[in-house]
Amino acid sequence: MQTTEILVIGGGPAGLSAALEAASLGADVTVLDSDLKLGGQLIKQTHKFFGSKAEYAGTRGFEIANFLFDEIEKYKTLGKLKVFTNTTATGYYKEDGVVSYMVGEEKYGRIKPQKLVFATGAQERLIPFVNNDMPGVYGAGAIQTLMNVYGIVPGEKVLMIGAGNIGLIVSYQLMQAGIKIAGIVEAMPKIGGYWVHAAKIRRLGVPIYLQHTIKEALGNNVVEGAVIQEVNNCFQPVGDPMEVECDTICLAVGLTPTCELLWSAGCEMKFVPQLCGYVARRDPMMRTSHPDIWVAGDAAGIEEASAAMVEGRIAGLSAVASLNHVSQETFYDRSAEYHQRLENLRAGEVGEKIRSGLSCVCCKQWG
Amino acid sequence: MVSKRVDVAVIGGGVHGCSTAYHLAKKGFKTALFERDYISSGSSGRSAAGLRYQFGTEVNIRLAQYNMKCLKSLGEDLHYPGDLEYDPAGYLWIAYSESQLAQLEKNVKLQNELGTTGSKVLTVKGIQEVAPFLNTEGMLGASFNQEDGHINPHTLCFAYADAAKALGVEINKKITVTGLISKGGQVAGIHTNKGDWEADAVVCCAGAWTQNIGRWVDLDIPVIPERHQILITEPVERMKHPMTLCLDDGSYWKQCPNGTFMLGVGKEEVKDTSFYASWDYLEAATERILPKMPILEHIRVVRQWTGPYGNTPDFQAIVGATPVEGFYIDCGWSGHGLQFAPSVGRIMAEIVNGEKPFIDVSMFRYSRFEEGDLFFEPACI
Amino acid sequence: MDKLFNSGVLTAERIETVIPPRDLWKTKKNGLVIIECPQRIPCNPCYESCPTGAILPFEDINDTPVVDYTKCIGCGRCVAKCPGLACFVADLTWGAENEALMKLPYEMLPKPEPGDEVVCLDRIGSEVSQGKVINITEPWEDSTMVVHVVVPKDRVMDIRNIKVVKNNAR
Amino acid sequence: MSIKLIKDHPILDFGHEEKKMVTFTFDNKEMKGFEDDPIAAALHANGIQVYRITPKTERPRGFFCAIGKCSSCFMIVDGVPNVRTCVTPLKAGMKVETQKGRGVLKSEEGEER
Repeated sequence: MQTTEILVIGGGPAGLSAALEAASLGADVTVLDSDLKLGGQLIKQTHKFFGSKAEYAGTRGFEIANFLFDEIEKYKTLGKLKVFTNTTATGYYKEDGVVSYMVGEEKYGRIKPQKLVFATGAQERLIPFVNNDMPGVYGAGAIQTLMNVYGIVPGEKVLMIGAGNIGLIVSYQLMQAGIKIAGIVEAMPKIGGYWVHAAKIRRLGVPIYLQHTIKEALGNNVVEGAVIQEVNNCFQPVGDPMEVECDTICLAVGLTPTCELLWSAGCEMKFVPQLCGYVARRDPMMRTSHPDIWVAGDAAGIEEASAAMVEGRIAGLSAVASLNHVSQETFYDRSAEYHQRLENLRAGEVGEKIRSGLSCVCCKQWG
Repeated sequence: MVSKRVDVAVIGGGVHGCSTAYHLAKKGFKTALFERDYISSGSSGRSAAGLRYQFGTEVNIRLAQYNMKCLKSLGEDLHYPGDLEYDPAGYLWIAYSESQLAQLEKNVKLQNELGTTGSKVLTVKGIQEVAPFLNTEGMLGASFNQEDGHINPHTLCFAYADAAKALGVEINKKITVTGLISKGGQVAGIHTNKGDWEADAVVCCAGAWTQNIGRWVDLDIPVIPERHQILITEPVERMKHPMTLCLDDGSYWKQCPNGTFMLGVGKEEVKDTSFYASWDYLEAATERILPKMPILEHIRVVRQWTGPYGNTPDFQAIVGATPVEGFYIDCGWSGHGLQFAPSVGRIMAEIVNGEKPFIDVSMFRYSRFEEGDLFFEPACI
Repeated sequence: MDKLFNSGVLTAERIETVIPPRDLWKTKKNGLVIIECPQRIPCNPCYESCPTGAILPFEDINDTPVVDYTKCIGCGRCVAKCPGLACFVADLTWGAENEALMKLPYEMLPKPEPGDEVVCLDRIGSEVSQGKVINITEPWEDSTMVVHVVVPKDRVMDIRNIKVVKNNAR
Repeated sequence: MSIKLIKDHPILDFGHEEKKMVTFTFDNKEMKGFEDDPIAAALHANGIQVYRITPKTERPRGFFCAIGKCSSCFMIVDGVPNVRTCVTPLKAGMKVETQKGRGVLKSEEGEER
């Protein structure tokens, strides 16, 4: 059976950061990623990131991914890091300490790590409306994959559902790809994403329908239009429904952490609405109640990629430290730096939700 | 805290607890049911969900006849709006040795004598007819009954729980029973983490968790938890394939109504109520089943779960009163209990009501272990 | 009004707060920056990109930017760096009495070329006026353009975007 | 049918010219797509949006999550049902079929039972 010192599940911003941190400290690291390409959501982001210099602020997401890939290549060459794409971790067997995985669609394997970092990311939420399963109703991540990774036109005219950061950013990206936006529908009386992202898309002439929701996707086999509806503060319909011309409906109604492996590992889990679903309880070093398992990124609670990268660093650092590969000085220096960065990222009003969510799941240390 | 009062408290929101509560309410008892988690969260919802006539002891066969009759139309009878997914795809017990075949023949003979005419012994050619995808190499024969089958264990529990609720039963979910109230040597209610309930009788339907409850009244109930696991594959179109059980290695597999295959295997397992699955089991089950049904080679396993059996020394249930007055038990079903909910729920209500059970279950008495009067069920894995 | 602001459009009283000091602005060659960043978010590339220290250091990365207009040289480096495309430069000294030069961020296709007549758009994408492109720069060589457009002077607080109309579009 | 690609982009260069174009079939119709792109993406570029028909209610399903999690894009690929086409790379000569219902298991000899 394959073995590794540290197994990182998920090769997105959090997972790659964890792997790089661990490899930089001399650990033998293996990364599994279910996608065909490494980089998770980062490779789909054409906008410049927020945050500070340490989180590559002002740099486009896909370029940040390229920086990480360069470093990954370096450690691969040194023989410290192995990366497997198109490889889905299918289970964690607690009593055997074994992770099973599937390569492609049919080949199975398993690996026995000493320490594990679960950076499994998130998955798209769905909202109920008539015909929400119809082809042409796509998740925002899927649309980004089609147009920004593979350069394929996802549709001619898109109705965006949700004005959080993802809805706003993907609308902007669609326009960059030359695709029309029929409008952005948001049930709340206020956009949920950064105000500046909304301003960018508004000055392109895109309407944002606040306090509106989608009622129905129209069409026979594929989307040929949509019906939207104004709602009041209690989400009750106001006035007549309105038909919108579009051939694609993009759902950007939030994400929820991918946590199946954490459950099967028996990690203590908690439902935290502010973090968008079930998340593992963890100490400040991102260690879960299972002493060999760490969590990082969206799997630990939905947040920006910049925070995910720092969490990955912390998890990687702590996992290697548990193998006694790190001097105390390095550990404390790096740990202090990373925690300061996280604190800065979460300090403002937009970090309030995250802060209150984290206060529900973070413990000072495991007893 | 002011304690509440009911006639009967039922411990356990599995299928036996729900059915017992339903039948008690039908007799007019003010009943409350207590479940630590959600309805069907224990072994019921984790079971292989099999229904069958094919047992090897008289009491089980007689109970099974009643069970099978009830289960066929249970959804309608209980006015349950959901789908119980009752599916008579058949049960095929395979023998790989003369002694196994002899036991199957004996079982079938007894079933036939007691009026279950659908059970029969098959030759290898007969096996190929009812289960064309099997590799019959090494098989000597089998017993088969086309009316045996499958039911959805969750909706089965919900149907009983909803029917009980409609008759006024208090269904308490997410409440943990923490002790039994004893008064003058008899059980007079329960303690829970949400207060006390006084009751004239307590019926324990806690399955593999029964032993802990017995200890509160100094009973050593010989129900030993044992982990069992199940694998589920991706769904594929229905194929002609009955539930198949192999007496040589305890492997069993069937296709559920939604198209998924369910796979399991008899194996030395840990003796506790843990819910964790093991890689060994995945390997053992697939290694043993694939040669017997090669077409499953490329099907993908998508889930694996665990639910404990509550085993007794003779793999037979313990049903009825106990030496502690007011304390009744229905446990120890050793892995085949789900399907007995219709008959045994009714019998528990009859026993609590002081009636003679409609089927004699004295063989299942608690005192048989002390008396050394064990009787083994040959048809179980 | 709040509903408009809540959808990402800067409105009346808030616009007042981002206007550079008028006296200085009127005479400052190359123009001054207007930063429309009313929400506290963890972001500071404008500060990092400023070559003259006109954008003051952030005590907390979530602070909204504060500009020392005496130091601003209207270079447009922040215009191209800001992830929110929230910085704009307006040079009131440029050209004729009724003209001004705006330096606007641009990341769309088609790309304008010097000499192009473009349509100037306001904060909700409505047409305000015609404008003439005189220069396009790419300060960070990262595909974010800064388009220099001549606009009517009295509309500098309305114009925030351009629409490039190519007659020979593919 | 022409393939719907994003030809010009202000930020990204997809390198479509350097990628290898291969031929595959969808329900026996010949189509072209880039090698190693996800099958689902190649189909979408060819204007195909319906990938399977659900078993019970017979509703059309297509692309949805693109990360191999939602089961919306299951198709029959080279005879194997329930293939997650959003994360399965396209190869030359692949036989891609709309999956109607649950898909059928085949024996080693390839015969359907």
